[in-house]
Amino acid sequence: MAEVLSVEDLLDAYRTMKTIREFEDRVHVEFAKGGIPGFVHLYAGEEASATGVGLQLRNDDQLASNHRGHGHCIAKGVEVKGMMAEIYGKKTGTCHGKGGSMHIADLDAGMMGANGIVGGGPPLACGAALAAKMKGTGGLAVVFCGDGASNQGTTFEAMNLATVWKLPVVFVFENNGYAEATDARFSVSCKDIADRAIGFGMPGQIVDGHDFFAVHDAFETAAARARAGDGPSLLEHKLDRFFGHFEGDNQNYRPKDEVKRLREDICCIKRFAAEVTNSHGVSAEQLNEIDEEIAVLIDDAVAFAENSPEPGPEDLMTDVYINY
Amino acid sequence: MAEVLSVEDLLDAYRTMKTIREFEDRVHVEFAKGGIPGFVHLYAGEEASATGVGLQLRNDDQLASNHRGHGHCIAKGVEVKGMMAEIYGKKTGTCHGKGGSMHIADLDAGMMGANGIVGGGPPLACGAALAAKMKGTGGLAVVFCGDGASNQGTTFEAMNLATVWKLPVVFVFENNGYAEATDARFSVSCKDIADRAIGFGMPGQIVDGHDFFAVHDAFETAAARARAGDGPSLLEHKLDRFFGHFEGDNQNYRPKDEVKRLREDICCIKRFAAEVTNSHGVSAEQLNEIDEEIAVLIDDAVAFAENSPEPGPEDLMTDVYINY
Amino acid sequence: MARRITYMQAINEALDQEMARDESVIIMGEDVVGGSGSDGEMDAWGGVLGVTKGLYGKYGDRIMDTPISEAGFVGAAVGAATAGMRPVCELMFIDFVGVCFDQIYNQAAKFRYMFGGKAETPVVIRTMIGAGFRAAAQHSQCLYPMFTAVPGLKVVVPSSPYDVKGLLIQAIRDNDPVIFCEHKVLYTMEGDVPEESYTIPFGEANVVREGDDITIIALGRMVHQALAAATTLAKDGISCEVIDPRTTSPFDEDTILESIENTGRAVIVDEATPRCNMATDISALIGRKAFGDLKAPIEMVTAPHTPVPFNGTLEDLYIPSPAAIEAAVRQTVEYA
Amino acid sequence: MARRITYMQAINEALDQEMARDESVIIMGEDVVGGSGSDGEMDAWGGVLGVTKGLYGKYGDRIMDTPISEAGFVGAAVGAATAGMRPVCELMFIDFVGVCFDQIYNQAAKFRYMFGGKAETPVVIRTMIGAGFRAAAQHSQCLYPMFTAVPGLKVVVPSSPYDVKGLLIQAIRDNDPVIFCEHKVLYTMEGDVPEESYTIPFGEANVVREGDDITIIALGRMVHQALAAATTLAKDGISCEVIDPRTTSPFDEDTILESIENTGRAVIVDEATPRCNMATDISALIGRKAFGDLKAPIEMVTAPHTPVPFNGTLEDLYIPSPAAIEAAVRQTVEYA
Ligand SMILES: Cc1ncc(C[n+]2csc(CCOP(=O)(O)OP(=O)(O)O)c2C)c(N)n1
Ligand SMILES: Cc1ncc(C[n+]2csc(CCOP(=O)(O)OP(=O)(O)O)c2C)c(N)n1
Ligand SMILES: [Mg+2]
Ligand SMILES: [Mg+2]
Repeated sequence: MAEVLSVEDLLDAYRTMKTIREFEDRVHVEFAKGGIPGFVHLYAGEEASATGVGLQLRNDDQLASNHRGHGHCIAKGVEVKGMMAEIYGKKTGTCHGKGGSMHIADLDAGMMGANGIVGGGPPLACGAALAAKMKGTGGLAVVFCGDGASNQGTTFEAMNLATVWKLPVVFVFENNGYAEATDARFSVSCKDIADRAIGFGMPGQIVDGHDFFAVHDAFETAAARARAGDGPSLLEHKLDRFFGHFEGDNQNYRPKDEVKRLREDICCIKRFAAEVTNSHGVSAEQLNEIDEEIAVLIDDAVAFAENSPEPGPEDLMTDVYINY
Repeated sequence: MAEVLSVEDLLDAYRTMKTIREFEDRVHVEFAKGGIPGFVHLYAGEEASATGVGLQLRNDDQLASNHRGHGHCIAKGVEVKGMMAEIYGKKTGTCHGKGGSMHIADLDAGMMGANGIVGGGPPLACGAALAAKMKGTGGLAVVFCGDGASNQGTTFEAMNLATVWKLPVVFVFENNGYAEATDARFSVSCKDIADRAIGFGMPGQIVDGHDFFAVHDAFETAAARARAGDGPSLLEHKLDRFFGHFEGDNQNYRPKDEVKRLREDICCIKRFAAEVTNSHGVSAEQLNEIDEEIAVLIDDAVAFAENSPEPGPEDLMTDVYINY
Repeated sequence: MARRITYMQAINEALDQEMARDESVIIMGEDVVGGSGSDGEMDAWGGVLGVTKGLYGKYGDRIMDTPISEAGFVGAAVGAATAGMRPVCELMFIDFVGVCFDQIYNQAAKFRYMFGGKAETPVVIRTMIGAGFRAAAQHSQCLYPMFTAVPGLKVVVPSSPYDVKGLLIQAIRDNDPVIFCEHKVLYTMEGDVPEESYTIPFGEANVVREGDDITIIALGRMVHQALAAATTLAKDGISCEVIDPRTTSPFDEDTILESIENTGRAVIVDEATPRCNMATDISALIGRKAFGDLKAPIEMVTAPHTPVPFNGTLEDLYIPSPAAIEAAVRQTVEYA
Repeated sequence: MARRITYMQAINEALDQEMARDESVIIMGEDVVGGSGSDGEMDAWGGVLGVTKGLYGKYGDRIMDTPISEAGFVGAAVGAATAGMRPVCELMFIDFVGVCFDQIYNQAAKFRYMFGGKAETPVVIRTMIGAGFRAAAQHSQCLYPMFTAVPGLKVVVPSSPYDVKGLLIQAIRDNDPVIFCEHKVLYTMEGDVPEESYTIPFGEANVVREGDDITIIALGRMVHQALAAATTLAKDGISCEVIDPRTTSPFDEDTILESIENTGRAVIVDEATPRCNMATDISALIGRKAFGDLKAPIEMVTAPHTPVPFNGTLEDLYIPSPAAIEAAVRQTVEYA
């Protein structure tokens, strides 16, 4: 049975989802203005997925992410200012400007890293889960993969290994329907990614990824299984991204107005807000207050990033090794 | 419905199975005497698998094999003399002595190669199948993998790709229970490898790999599907190997007497011989005649190999490129 | 008839002309069409930067999107090549080769030798190399030395629109596996390119600029950095010969050795990291075969022994610059 | 107390001592135990050639069999290392790296830099290199140059029982990712090895034999080929200094440059194929930093630019032999 969420939990969840949304919407704007370099993949639209999972993670649980990692980072507790500065490539960034959007990591927060390699994360998550198992901490690891990543050999191998070694790891497939411009209905050879669970001896479940509560409940079960030492699970979150694959994508592979319709009809945050104000004792004012906090937070983060110094020549050759 | 096999077909099948067995038993003996160098993986015990498939292959169908490839080669029509010479490393070998047991190939016979890399074959078979599809020949490709190879990422990727591109390819998993010294019950995370078919949108079937007729029938269906342009299939042949992983393996991971029991109780050739002489109109004399032919064939092959010249210094640097 | 087109357009044209000429040429890769399976436009992308855009309209199913399964589809390209096709397979960024390298160096590259000379594997792997896009550590590498090391592979690193077209057509017609390294920063570079089909043979270096004082050997984008340095140095009366090997395997030793015979000095510019790279490979070659000609140590201007940094200031420092090349040339020329 | 044990036993002892000393050391790989899941003996293999045999009895679940999923378990080793373990992961043959290279060079090697210095990834990848076993093209390669090229990796190529123990203990204690290349032909080599635990620092070359006429630099098994050549040459009054770099990254430049200062001549022996290998890397280094000292071109004795052939006669020709080294030395010494 699902644990009952307190009002505080719900406000936390809202804060996290909204922070992600505002962060991404703002990065979108700043990118267009030319302030942000490189390849940037935005998470807007998928907030319920990272948040429903993240809320249940302990600090020592580990999260392996992918190229679309901002939401996972925020949900795992990485500082927004450092993230924004990293995306701008500044010395004050989470990775001192050396990583950028695709490589934000914060190992102290249990954030093992975004990843520029599709399918890079699943084996790493198995390793983190193995460490938790060996140390007997009751910790777990979770890895977020896209529908595209579900076809990468590393992902399959990791799922097999996780069952063979009975690792406390949860594989979350964020199926947003596309891998770049390719439809998941083309690239994934089975009906649902969840169909693959049986081939790896683990439970698999399809989850409405726009529904925070559905995500929360499914992950609760998977996490309990992991922490109890019963092995891995596969969750398929069906959801949608509100922006292109990366900034600059004209999205011509999507039907016209798909995004507009999604933003209006199935926005996970709108849905969450309606539900918690209707029947969970949360007030609209409470949410408004959070909105205002977040607006300030994001403004501050951008200002911080813009005003931060860049790394300099002295930083080029450091941090390759620990012992030189 | 399974095609009815003629007596001639059955004698062919017997000849192939028995050739493989005698070939392997002899290589085992010659290896122990020190005549054969390198890593040698014998196929004895699994003959019904290669033969039930091979008998239905056209010359232009392609077969991708693995390290345990002798049986696949013979079943695909590769010359036994050249194979033996190759295993001895002689210039008269199928690959002029440059490949050895793990790399026997004969592209003219549609034999794409044994492979020293576990999981090397499945993507290659997809490519051969793609070529057949593009050319519209009605040809197909088949790839043989072990239970161990079923966990390699390349294998999974190939299965997904095969369905996505609707390729005429058949994935045959020869589950002999072990990958080197590791039990398939440990390394394969699902109950049967066939359980993985659903995750790749293709039919999957468990087949008694000791039973030539079962292998034949299952492959008949899969091949028909492939040739009709309906896409790939997965077949799991449950079977056993009679020797160690490679020559020199003391097999201490197997229960004592496992091999002895297998040779006595479930030998696919004994079973086939009994069945065809009982109820398919084949006479014991016919089989005996074949046995005698094969004894000569194998003796000749060994003599040929032993008496053949080695490649010389002039061969070291050739055959790297087509155009230098 | 030559017109000015971009490096990217030249690649597209080479593919187009070869597909028209030879039915066995097929293309596969992630989003090389784009839009497969979706309800929007088909041929939506033509590759992540649009290089193959438009070919789907002409050649339909001969150009194929793939799942994100590089080992699977690169291996399929290799397998199809052994079975009579001439696949041009796109590995989006060379950085991704870590998930599919086996199919390239253990399979494609070795078939011919392992199989006693009987296999032909005419596969081309097109892939993007290089820094300069703020694309960070996993999308900016220059891994061609790793391929150059592999017996059985041919490796091409084209530096101009003209070269990229002629070399790609050659690559497609070549009967051995070819790794074709396109520098992403060059995609928008314009140059004169004949409309008609032509080939540039492998193993023939291009003397991009003639000079007498020193030989600069540079690859890919570095050719342009070297030319910029040469222009500056000319003002100070230092005459640089700039040589672009074009292919690292096969490698044209003669053109370089002849140049060194004349200049007696060399600087090698390689965007790859400094260990076991092309700079060391070529330096060792010259040191061995032109020892008597050398009047100064061979300087190597390369990326540092670090991953590619994201930050722009750092990335610009990471990439061998005209200034760094200039400094190396001056040092070499002044050596006595 | 030193006793004579084999290279293989020395590896086993290093693993044993480090596992006893430090709970966070764990081992994983295909059949490193052997027998998992079966009805026969557990600890049946201890690795394909028996190197880890017996450790399961002592350390139980800290040594783990894996499925044949190198990307999966190498990646898991990397991930476990970032999460506080010190995994020693066995990649059976270095030839197999093509299926898991991404987790090594894009992940393990780059974390520290990409993450701004915050990650530690103390993983060791033990792997077998080298020809001589009639194991053909996909089980005989010397791919250490490929790893040496990667910033963020440390690469070890031990040549003796003494070295392999000290270097492996060092590797396990090192906080960066280490590729540990064991030459399969050396497994049965015996040598004096102290019983107690000791480390050999990375980046310190070993002068295996002192000499004045020429410096031979050789790695792994090639050290012994070089020593054999040196013995023969000594009879003709040619005095060879033989240097074993031990680690290719970090690399001890000083010891080599000092030697060249004295000898003025060098031959480099590398079992890897000739392009972009250690021989070219070291030759380029010497050519640049010791130009003034050099009296002759640096000769490189390497494998040919071919896959490893199966046939024994060919394989023996493939491997750099004492005779080939001797010839190169004579040529270099006679150069005037
Ligand atoms: C190994 C590898 N192949 C290809 C790419 C290029 N690439 C980056 S993201 C992406 C699509 C990923 O799709 P999906 O996993 O569904 O995640 P989404 O972007 O939809 O969140 C591709 C092909 C890559 N980064 N790494
Ligand atoms: C990529 C790779 N990993 C490991 C090996 C070593 N190896 C060779 S055969 C083998 C076991 C294969 O088992 P399976 O696929 O079941 O085939 P079987 O030997 O049982 O026929 C292993 C681990 C290899 N050759 N290639
Ligand atoms: Mg997606
Ligand atoms: Mg098996």
